[in-house]
Amino acid sequence: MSPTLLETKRLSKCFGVLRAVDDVSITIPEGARYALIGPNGAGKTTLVSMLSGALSSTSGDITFAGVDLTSAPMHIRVRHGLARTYQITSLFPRLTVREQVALAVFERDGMGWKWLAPRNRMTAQYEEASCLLDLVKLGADADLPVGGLPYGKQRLLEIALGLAARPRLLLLDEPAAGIPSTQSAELFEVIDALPASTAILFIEHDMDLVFRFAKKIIVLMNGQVFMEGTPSEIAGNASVRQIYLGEGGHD
Amino acid sequence: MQASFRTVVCLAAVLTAVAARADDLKIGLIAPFSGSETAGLEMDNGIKAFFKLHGDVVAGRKVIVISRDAPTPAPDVARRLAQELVTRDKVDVLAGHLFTPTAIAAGQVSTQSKTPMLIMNAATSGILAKFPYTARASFTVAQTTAPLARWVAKNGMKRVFTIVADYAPGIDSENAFQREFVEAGGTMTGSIRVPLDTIDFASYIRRIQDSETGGVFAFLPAPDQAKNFIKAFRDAGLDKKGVKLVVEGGMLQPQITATLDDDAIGIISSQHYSEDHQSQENMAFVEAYKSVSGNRIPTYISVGAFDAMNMLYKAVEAQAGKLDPVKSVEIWRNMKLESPRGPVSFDPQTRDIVQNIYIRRLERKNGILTNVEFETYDAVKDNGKQ
Amino acid sequence: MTRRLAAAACILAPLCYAIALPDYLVFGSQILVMALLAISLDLLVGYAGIATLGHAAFFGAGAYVAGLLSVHGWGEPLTGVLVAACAAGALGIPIGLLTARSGTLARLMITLGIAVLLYETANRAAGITGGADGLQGMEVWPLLGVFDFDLAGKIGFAYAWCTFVLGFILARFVVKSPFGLSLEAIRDNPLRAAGIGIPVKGRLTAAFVISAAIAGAAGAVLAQTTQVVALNVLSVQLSADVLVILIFGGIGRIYGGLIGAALYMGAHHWMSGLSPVYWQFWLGLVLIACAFLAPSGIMGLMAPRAGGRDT
Amino acid sequence: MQFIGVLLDGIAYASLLFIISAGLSITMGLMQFANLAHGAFAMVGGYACVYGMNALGIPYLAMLPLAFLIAGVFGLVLELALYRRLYEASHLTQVLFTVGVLNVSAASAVFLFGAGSQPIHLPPYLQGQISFLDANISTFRLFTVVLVVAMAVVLASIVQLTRFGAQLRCAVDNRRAAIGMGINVDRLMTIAFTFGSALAGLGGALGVQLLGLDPSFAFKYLVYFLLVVVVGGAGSFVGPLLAALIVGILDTASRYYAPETGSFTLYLLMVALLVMFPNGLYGRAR
Repeated sequence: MSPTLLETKRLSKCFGVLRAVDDVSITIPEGARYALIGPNGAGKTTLVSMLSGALSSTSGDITFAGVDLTSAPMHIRVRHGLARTYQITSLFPRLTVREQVALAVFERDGMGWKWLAPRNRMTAQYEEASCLLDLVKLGADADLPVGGLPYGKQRLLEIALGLAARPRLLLLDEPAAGIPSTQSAELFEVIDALPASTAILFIEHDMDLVFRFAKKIIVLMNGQVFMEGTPSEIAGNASVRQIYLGEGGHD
Repeated sequence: MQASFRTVVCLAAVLTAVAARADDLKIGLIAPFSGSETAGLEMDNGIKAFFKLHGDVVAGRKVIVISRDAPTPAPDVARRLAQELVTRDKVDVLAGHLFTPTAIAAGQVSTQSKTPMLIMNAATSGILAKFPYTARASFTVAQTTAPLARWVAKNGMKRVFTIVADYAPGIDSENAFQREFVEAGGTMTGSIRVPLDTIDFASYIRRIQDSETGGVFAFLPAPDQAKNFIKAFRDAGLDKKGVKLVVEGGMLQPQITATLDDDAIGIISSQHYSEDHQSQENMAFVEAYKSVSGNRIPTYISVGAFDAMNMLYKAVEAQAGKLDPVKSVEIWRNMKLESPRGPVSFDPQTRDIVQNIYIRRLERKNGILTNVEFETYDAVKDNGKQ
Repeated sequence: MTRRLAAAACILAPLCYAIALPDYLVFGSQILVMALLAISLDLLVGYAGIATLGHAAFFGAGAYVAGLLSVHGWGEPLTGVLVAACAAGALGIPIGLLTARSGTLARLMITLGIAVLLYETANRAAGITGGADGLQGMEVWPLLGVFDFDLAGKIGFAYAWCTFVLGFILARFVVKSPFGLSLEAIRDNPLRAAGIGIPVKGRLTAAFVISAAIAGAAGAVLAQTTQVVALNVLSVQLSADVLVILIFGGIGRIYGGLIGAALYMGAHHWMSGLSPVYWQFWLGLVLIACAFLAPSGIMGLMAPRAGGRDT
Repeated sequence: MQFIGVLLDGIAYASLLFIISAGLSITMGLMQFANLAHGAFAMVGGYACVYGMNALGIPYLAMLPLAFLIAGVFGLVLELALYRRLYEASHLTQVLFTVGVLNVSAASAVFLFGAGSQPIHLPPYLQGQISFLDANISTFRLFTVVLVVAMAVVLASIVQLTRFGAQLRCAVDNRRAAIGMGINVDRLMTIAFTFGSALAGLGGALGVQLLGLDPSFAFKYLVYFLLVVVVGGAGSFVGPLLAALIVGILDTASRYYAPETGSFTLYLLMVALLVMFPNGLYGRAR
């Protein structure tokens, strides 16, 4: 077993009386390939948002690589190596593809405060951005503004942006949402090929993809961890099949 | 783009240059002409009235007025306009100025370029000291306020509340009134400085009611403020309870009195000019003014312009067509004029104007609300900055 | 390459102006001051996506600081500009922090409110600022100890031009830095910007500080060349004017500030010379026409920008 | 017993602010259109009222509905001719356009009616004071409050009870969904704009007495109108009403109880409220 990277203790989020995330305690080891599944409204995106810092937690703790990040703002978590992508594509429409990946690289390298140094001389960062774009097969589109990019490519760019932070844990919120299933397999190939130094926790509805790419699966129900186990354990569990898979969770 | 801009500016230059010839006597008039301010037009009409009475040629030189719009108290705009008038339009004299900051900015240009300057309004005490080629044909707020305080004390009001606009002239008048009034044995029952954006005076009126004062002195020269305050004062029935309202005359300019009703009759004010002033000079002036302005009533600002023109003509005549800055100021500081406002002279030390201040009562005369003079304080000096 | 040419043109165009219109140097230096103010505003509006109606607060703070320094015995202009820029920049910190999380409308009104409060403070503190009568008695020493500010405004123009060039180059460096890129990212999508590790609040506050410092320097130059400071440097009118100038010229392009200031002020000067009473009418028509014919400003006509509509 | 009087004065002031700003709230909420020239429609109403009374001798009470109509027609014409073409433009382009309209309206007012402040002579029955719950309040203020309350009731009924109101609320909430449901949002906007301008015109006519009227009116009060809408929350009537009441009463009270604070109270309050409620008291996050 690899050492623990992320650990949550009794994490909860309440919206009024609704407990969207209820007492969730999970651990994710380094290099993990975890999937987070559950029916609509189970609290998957809420949990990811809490881990990334987009939402504050009502109670509980988040420890990442030995550091308490429970109340750290988003950009501090990114700096510690905890990055995410979004279910609904969320990019910078007026920047070019390369610029926004380079931007994330600048931030990771702590160069974002350099306000008098011309960035076009920072070739190392731009080269790294190009490499990342090659990795997600966007090398040819590097100089286009993002606003005009087809949707599938924007999903890939989301991942490149997440990777640019060189995260130790990358949270992928439905990375394949909104693209045809043939392409989503390709997308997951790209994800699967990412270096082992990056742990991954992804939300996904397509069970074929989940079972193909996840080493371990966490099932969330009504905001609580219903079960956690390897794909075969999950597939073999009768109650998961009944409650979740039986409902035909594809949407 | 730059090129087309240049053509535009050059065109403007050509257009203004065509009008003037080399031996003309050019006046650069800086005043607010746009927006809600009427001072520029009042000055312009005052000058036109002077032309009508005395012609637009002096000592053989035709007099040309070049107007420039300085709508707000912005010194940078005034300095730029003054500089361009002096170096480009080659004006012989600078004039105008409703606001003190614009007068100061142009005063610096006057000093640097040795161009004489005649202030037609800008009423802050002591601004002439730094500008050796400048004279003022208007008044200072302290000068018009102080006699009113003495009159109030003399006429049985022992307790007075002051309400002024919260800006430099307002504070000048508050200080002048309180100093004179307390010196004459009066008691202040309170004072309020009203923000310039105030439009609703109800709260202030209630405060005045609470103070159980015998009288109120007000200086709120912005037309909306003047009108709203007077209306609120009357609406609250303060006058019926015996509270007397006295104001600095700027609050009862013709454009403001035109918006008042009969219940404003009886308000006492003090100033150096009323359109109703009984003299030959004034009757001629009023008639000329009405004929050039589409039957408008002259104001203290138009009288300032009229007298400034008079001072200019006298100086040019005395120098046989020339306008030397040192000599002109020498002439002005020793000058005595019979103005539409009454006799005017100048303090040889400070160059500031010395004039009669009149106590007036608002009455309906020939169907128009008019400030009727009934008492005169002779030859009042400015004692604002002592 | 073309960008460098454009930048060089921007820097040199004022010199052509000075040669072509030697009688209008004071006007020219005021155009340069407004251009610099508009460029500083462009950093906020065009790059960081912060609309503000209170930019005069920084300009006025700079003007009053420079003015007060010279009234109280330190008339050296260059250090005056530096101190003024620092003071205005410091003012940028609280304003930046207060508005970092607000939406557009709230931001407009908060900045406007703060500017009005500052205006009222300057009006009330008449003992220090001269109030509505203006700050009098400025003694500005010769530039570099040698060049006295002359009537025709030659030295003033050269001075304003140097400040403008420095400010312009500084702003250009800022937008071409990683920092500038992060501002554009925040403008496009603040939430996502935080998601890739950008400290949004800190960056926006820093943008305020830089922009405020440049605006303060512009105010100081105006104060020193005019040698009187009055409340108009803090007015809502000025805040609105500079925003209009910037939109007129074109936002998010740095050059827009200069083009906008030159054309807008040129048009204003020309129209108010021809018709001192009704120039507002014609200027208003120009603005309306610009909104329909050149919605991205004059610069937008000359060099359409990649990436779709401005927000 | 000055307290009640101060309160009533504040409510009267608030009524005027509300009636003028209500239309602005709708255009800003429905189309996210920043109409800085909204005050120009109040000006149209004000000048119509003054001109009608002084030059044509029409009585004040008849002029109020006429001012409402005339400003509404102005709004309708400008909306159809100009405004609607810019709904899709950026906010900054809208600012440029509306500032242009402000300039043109100010210069036109000077041209048509002269530069100075306009006189108005109210009929005698609206002058003077009446006693109300031991407090003195001017008759005109009471008249204003009553009229605006009546208008507010009419407004609320329209918004809550009519089909038009339902469509309007739906479109403010979610314009795309409204379009999807087949609501003609453009037509809705024309009607709302016209009605908002008309209300402003009525407010302008009422305001000649308390706010005054001169060519710079639209610019002078722009900050107040924006303040009411932004603090209240664009898109609703309740928000601006609440904001107008807060502004009106607090401003009036601070001038009575602490006149030395001047206009600091108002602007400090505005900044504080907006820092606490960035979307306005009744606004929603956008």
